[in-house]
Amino acid sequence: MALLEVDAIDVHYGDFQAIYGLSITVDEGETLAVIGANGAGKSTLLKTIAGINRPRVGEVRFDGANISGLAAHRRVPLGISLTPEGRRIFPSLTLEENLLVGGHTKRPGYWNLTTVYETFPLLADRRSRLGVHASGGEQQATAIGRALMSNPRLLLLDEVSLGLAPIVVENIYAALPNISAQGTTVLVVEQDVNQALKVANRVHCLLEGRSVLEGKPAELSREQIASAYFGI
Amino acid sequence: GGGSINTDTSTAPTTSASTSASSTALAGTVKIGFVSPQTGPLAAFGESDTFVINYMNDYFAKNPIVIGGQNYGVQIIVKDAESDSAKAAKAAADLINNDGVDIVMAAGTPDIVNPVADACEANATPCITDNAPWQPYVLRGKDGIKSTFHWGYHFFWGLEDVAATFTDFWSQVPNNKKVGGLFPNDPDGQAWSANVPVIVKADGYTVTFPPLYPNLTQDFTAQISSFKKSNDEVLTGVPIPPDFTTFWKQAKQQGYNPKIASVGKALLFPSSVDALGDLGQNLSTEVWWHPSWPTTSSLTGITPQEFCDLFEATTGKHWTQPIGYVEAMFEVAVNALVTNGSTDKESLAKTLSALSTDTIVGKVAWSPTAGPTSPTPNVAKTPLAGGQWRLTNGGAHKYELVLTSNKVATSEGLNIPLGGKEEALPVK
Amino acid sequence: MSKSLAGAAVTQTVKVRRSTRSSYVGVAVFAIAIAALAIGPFAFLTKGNQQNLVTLFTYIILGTMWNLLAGYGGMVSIGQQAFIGIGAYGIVYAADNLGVGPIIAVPIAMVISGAIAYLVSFLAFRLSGGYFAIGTWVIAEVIKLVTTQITALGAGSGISLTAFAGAKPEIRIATVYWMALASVVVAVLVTYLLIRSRLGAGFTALRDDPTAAATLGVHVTRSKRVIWVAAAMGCGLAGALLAANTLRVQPDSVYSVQLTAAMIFIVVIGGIGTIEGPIVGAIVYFALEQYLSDLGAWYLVILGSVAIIMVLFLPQGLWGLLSGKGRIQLFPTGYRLISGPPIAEGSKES
Amino acid sequence: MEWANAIVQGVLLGGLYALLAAGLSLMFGVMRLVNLAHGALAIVAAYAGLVLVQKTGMPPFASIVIVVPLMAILGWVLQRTLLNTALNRQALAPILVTFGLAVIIQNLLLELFTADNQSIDVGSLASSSIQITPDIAIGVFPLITFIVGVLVIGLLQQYLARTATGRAMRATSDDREAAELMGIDNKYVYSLATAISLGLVGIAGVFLGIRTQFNPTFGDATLIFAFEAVIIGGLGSLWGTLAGGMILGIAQTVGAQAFPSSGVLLGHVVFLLVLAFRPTGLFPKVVNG
Amino acid sequence: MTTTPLLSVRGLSKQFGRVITAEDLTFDVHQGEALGIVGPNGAGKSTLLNLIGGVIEPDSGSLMFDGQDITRLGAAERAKSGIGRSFQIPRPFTGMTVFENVYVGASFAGDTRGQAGYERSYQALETTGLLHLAEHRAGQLRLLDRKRLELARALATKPKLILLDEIAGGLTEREIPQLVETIRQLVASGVTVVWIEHIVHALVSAVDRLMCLAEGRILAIGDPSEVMKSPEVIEVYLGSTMATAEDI
Ligand SMILES: Nc1ncnc2c1ncn2[C@@H]1O[C@H](COP(=O)(O)OP(=O)(O)OP(=O)(O)O)[C@@H](O)[C@H]1O
Ligand SMILES: Nc1ncnc2c1ncn2[C@@H]1O[C@H](COP(=O)(O)OP(=O)(O)OP(=O)(O)O)[C@@H](O)[C@H]1O
Ligand SMILES: [Mg+2]
Ligand SMILES: [Mg+2]
Repeated sequence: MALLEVDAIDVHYGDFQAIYGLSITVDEGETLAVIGANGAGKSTLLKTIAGINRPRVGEVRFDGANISGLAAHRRVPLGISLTPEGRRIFPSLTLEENLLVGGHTKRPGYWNLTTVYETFPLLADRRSRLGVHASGGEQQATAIGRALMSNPRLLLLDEVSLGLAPIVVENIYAALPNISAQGTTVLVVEQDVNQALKVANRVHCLLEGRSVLEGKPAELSREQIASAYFGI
Repeated sequence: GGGSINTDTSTAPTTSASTSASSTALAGTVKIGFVSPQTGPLAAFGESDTFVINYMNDYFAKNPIVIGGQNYGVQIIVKDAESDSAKAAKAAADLINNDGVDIVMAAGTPDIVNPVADACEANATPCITDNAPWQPYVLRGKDGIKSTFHWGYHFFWGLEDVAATFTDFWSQVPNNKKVGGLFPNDPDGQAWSANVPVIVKADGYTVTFPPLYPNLTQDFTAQISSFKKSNDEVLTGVPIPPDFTTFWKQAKQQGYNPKIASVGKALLFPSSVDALGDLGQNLSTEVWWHPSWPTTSSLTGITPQEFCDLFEATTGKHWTQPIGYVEAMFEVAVNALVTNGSTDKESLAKTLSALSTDTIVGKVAWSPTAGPTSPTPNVAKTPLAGGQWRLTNGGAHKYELVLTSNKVATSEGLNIPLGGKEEALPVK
Repeated sequence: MSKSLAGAAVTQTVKVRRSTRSSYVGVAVFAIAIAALAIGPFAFLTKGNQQNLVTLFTYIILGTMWNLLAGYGGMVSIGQQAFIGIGAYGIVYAADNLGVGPIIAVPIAMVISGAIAYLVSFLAFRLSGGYFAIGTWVIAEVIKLVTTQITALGAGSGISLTAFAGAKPEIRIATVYWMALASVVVAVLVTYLLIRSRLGAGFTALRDDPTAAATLGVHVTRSKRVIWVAAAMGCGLAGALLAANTLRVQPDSVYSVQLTAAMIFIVVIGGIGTIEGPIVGAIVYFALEQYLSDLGAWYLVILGSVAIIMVLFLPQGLWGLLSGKGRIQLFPTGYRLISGPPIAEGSKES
Repeated sequence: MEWANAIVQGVLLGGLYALLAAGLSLMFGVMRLVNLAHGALAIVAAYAGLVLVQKTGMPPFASIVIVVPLMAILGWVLQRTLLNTALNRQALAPILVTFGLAVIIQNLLLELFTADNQSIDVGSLASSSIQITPDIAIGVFPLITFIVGVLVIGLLQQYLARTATGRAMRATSDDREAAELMGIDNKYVYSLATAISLGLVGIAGVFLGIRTQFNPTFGDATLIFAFEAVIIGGLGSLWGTLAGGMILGIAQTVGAQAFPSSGVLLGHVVFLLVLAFRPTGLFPKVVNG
Repeated sequence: MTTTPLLSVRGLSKQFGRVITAEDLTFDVHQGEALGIVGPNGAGKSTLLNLIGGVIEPDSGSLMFDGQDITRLGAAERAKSGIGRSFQIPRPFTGMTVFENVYVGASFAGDTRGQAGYERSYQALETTGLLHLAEHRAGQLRLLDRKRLELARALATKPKLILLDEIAGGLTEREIPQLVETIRQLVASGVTVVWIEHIVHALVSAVDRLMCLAEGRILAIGDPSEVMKSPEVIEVYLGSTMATAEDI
């Protein structure tokens, strides 16, 4: 059964419509990659699932229940967790406190400080550093760890590899199967199509707020993806 | 524009001056401007003002005044000074130049009185003020140079009277003649500290006072130490009520127990004394006016006792001293207008300079020949007495003001009955 | 992103517009209004009107100065009363103690305000944000307390301005009125020209992000100091007018934090970050005061409520509303890029 | 000995400042909300205590038990109605809104209670003291104030630093939307913080009402000292606030001992000196945004 | 490419509390070259740019730029002497339009005012593909456009040396080559470039030399392909399966 069903949603910023009648389903345990050019509406989609944006039309269902009207903070206890674009680390908290805030809802599960530090040894060394002082990459790693701390059923990752050293990106993507193995469903937005194709079970390509291509990586050709990506 | 104050605290059915019963017979309306601190830290003075203004409005509504053989209504226009001297000056100028008042009045601390008087000088309008000792009124140029007035007429007692009253208190309770002075750095504190110590010296009292502190100081340890060190058995000063409370409680805590404490300003309003709890017992203060004053209003005929009763009945609060003085300003104003026979400002000012009125607070006379000595032109002196706050133990009010000194008033020809003898402060 | 970097490719066709049609209308309207106001005392303004206008002009100056500080300099000060007070004492000192005559005393008062502001800036500029706000308030308290220790200035009692003593009320009031009119014109114009100049762009940059502004060549501290001193001089000017209008200077009054509160109310009501906003705000604030102040405590309750409502529901202020969210600009300060060479294809896509 | 006494009294005064500043420290230091209504709200609490004591005859200290929850509810309501919206607006909005609030409160109090000076009567406790040396006596009431101040600060510090809710408060003040994404209900967290803050104002207000006489406009006088205590201490650090209160208190009393006319002035000067050398306060915990 | 060092960094050190972010850094940047900087997250790359740009002061060491000792100069003076930079986390002036943002750079550090300044700003916007947004409020820009604005502002200052901090992050695979081309043209026009980037294939294709920083120290510096092959660099930075330039 689908864990997440996004059903024909329209999302607006004021007068501007960013998403048009988009539908997406993600099955439990699956890893879905959403790709698309700049401004395609990827982040908007994730924010709508997390509850920061509300669809004007359509529904978002999680585990069968319509959550379209639910406030963002009420979705976290259900198991939805977003690593937002631009990291949004709490600057006046230490990195460890940032992680602890991530565990605010106290959902039980595999992830805790120890397991996060195992996955991101980079953070273990710098746990007492203030968020504001952390380098871009340290912030990114913290943002992912923070999202994991809520032991989500559905993890939404928005361009997590942005600004990370190649070795860290590699580690994160190496950790993804591990995350999935905990039963976590992952929806990843990625600029680096190759990365996305490597980790995803399924790919969705967005173009100007609409879904233009969907399928399993193996079944899609480069040309298909390129044309969907740029709308050529 | 301003408006006359009409609130439901007045005694009779309220009617504004302009719609009074006898308005058909009126030849015109005299406008009196009144600058009053209705809001802000000095609002306690404003409350007395409001009571008296309502009372006068009722009176004038029924009793037009006769100027030059014709009936005139009186309109009182009140402006809020917001307890701020710049606003007070602005209000006075506004009353003169926008509302076209014939006379301006103000009362209640030099902070209000001085700027209003300045504004009237500059805008050529007669100005009657009181409720501030005459020294801060007169000595306010740079370096305490005397100001000269053409339009301003002030009546009140002076610091020499306070000093005489206080020494009269002190002579009634044995002490070592060492006095501690608690003076703030404000117009009152400046004037008191410059005058009182010098005057009481003649009677053998030495006043030591630390340099003037700013109002709303949170801790008085330094002052207390100084008083303790010089073993001042007498305390005097002119702090604002919150500062006196802070000081007095700290003094008790830190073991400073003078035999007698005679303090101005902080003990003026009964509410401030009530708020001291039992610590207010036997604190003494100068008394400007009291129900027992053997006077009547030259305008309405009311006696001090009746006037205080009316205040208590109307407001439900303990009577206060400023109400007599505010009423007296109206007596003076009306007398001046009637004597002058016109509202012409220039001649009105001249009339004031020779005017003598037997008011509810005693004789007010600017003429150098009439009444108690006028220390300087444009200032008339009024009688002063002194009293002590005593717990009533279950009376109508927590404290009662008992008159214990009438020396100054008597010397000025007003015979005020004493209520008792000055007592020492309770030993803790 | 592949357009050539060679400078020669761009020709003189790049056009930037700095004034708008509404601004020409604005200039005309203002010029006429000022001319009319200047002859007012001879024609149609009573003494009372003139005094009221002095108050209004003072409010406009105060609002303009706080807007300069906060709206353009990003410095939220709640201690501007320091400079108002210095200006007020300055005019009394210069006119009465130095005997220079009130009209010369005004610029002297301004210079004193500016000089003290310059010195104070070395301390104040170490602080930022909320610290700066509270720090300026404390500095103002210090200046007040120091003033109350100076006997030549009347210490805690205050002092009266006697330079006008003996002057006929008509003459005095008209003199102060013209002084105020000239002051408000100069204050608004200088502020406008400052904001419109290249420095102005630097100020706005600075307010939004000091670090980024510095890396683009804006001297952060130097620019902030220019604003700070200019605003202090403006406040000193307002203080001098206040003293000339009320004739009595009392420390608790001229150093009252309520004055800064009034400045803030004016800017909030009118709208922050435009030249027009504080003017509109001052007019509204003045009108509220005129018509409601007889209500005593209730007037202040209403004023407080108006401020809250404005902040919460009309953050751009009345001018933001009147100008159609900035479409009408009487005092434009921006740079509108209106034309250039045909846009190359590669650069259009994003 | 006079100097020793000045220091002792300064410490006690510092306790009062710290007590007054505790709620402010929470709102200013944690929520970045410069609450200019703090002083006025303390006076509201003082009047609440006064009315309770006068109307029911309950002992003054017992009135705190009722005043604190009342103030907390008021805080909750204020946050839900005005302050939350203010925090969503431009950076200036909270300063302006709380300033407007202060003006409104003062004048409503004036209408309700008149300008009369009032005080909450604690009888002989107000004047009793403990003699330490012949020259040094510690007032019982100032001592109680001091102890309560230290306790309040200590508990609040522990709460903020150690509990998840405290952490959530700090996170929310950094980035509301991101906190929302962590499952934190920012409205709840802020309302709670304001409620706690006003509850503390409640305690401070009653103590202020006992200590001296107050009237509707009295709050402003102490507001600046409370702010100074918070800032000297450094944002977000409650212990810093306590230290700040002490430094200020001692600066004022010792300053007054040396120059009796300038105690308050010297307190301000010390405040400015601290900031000249430590522009972010002595123990900043929070990034000054 | 000449061999005159435009910028010489000598013994530069910076420590935040116990965190050493620059330790005795010594290297030259030559006139007209493009120097790439890579290194693990938190290695001190952005800090190094901040030190060169004058946003933070070094604990010790010195900086010579264009024959002048700039160690004691503030950020604004350095900008005026010809050092332009972009910030990793964009810092637009949110209250100004995009055009005005750029004009600040042109008129202050670039010292070209009026018409010349407008033209310079126009050109910078065109180069970075922001022209169509010129009249938009900078606060309303999306992340990517904010990054472009960083570059545009820096270009408008007419820099001799431009410091770029991760400007390619978030670009699509198609946009990256365009950016690389822009940088190449920049270098060709005589501007010296120091460029931090984690998208290694983009960086390598544009720079003449590559420096790898780790824990505030220089791990390797030299020919890009040499540096990339260095085992230490692979160990701390690149990892085993380095994603190479593999365009769609
Ligand atoms: N807060 C906002 N207000 C107005 N418009 C917005 C806002 N956020 C995004 N948009 C617009 O919505 C559209 C979709 O944006 P979104 O951020 O979802 O795209 P994206 O696919 O995530 O792009 P990117 O790859 O650049 O992150 C864009 O045109 C963008 O300009
Ligand atoms: N003010 C500061 N106080 C304490 N530590 C700091 C401060 N500024 C930076 N740091 C630390 O210094 C280190 C270097 O930071 P810097 O931003 O230079 O890294 P970077 O190499 O640019 O990393 P990234 O590639 O992730 O952007 C980081 O570990 C960071 O946490
Ligand atoms: Mg996105
Ligand atoms: Mg970096």
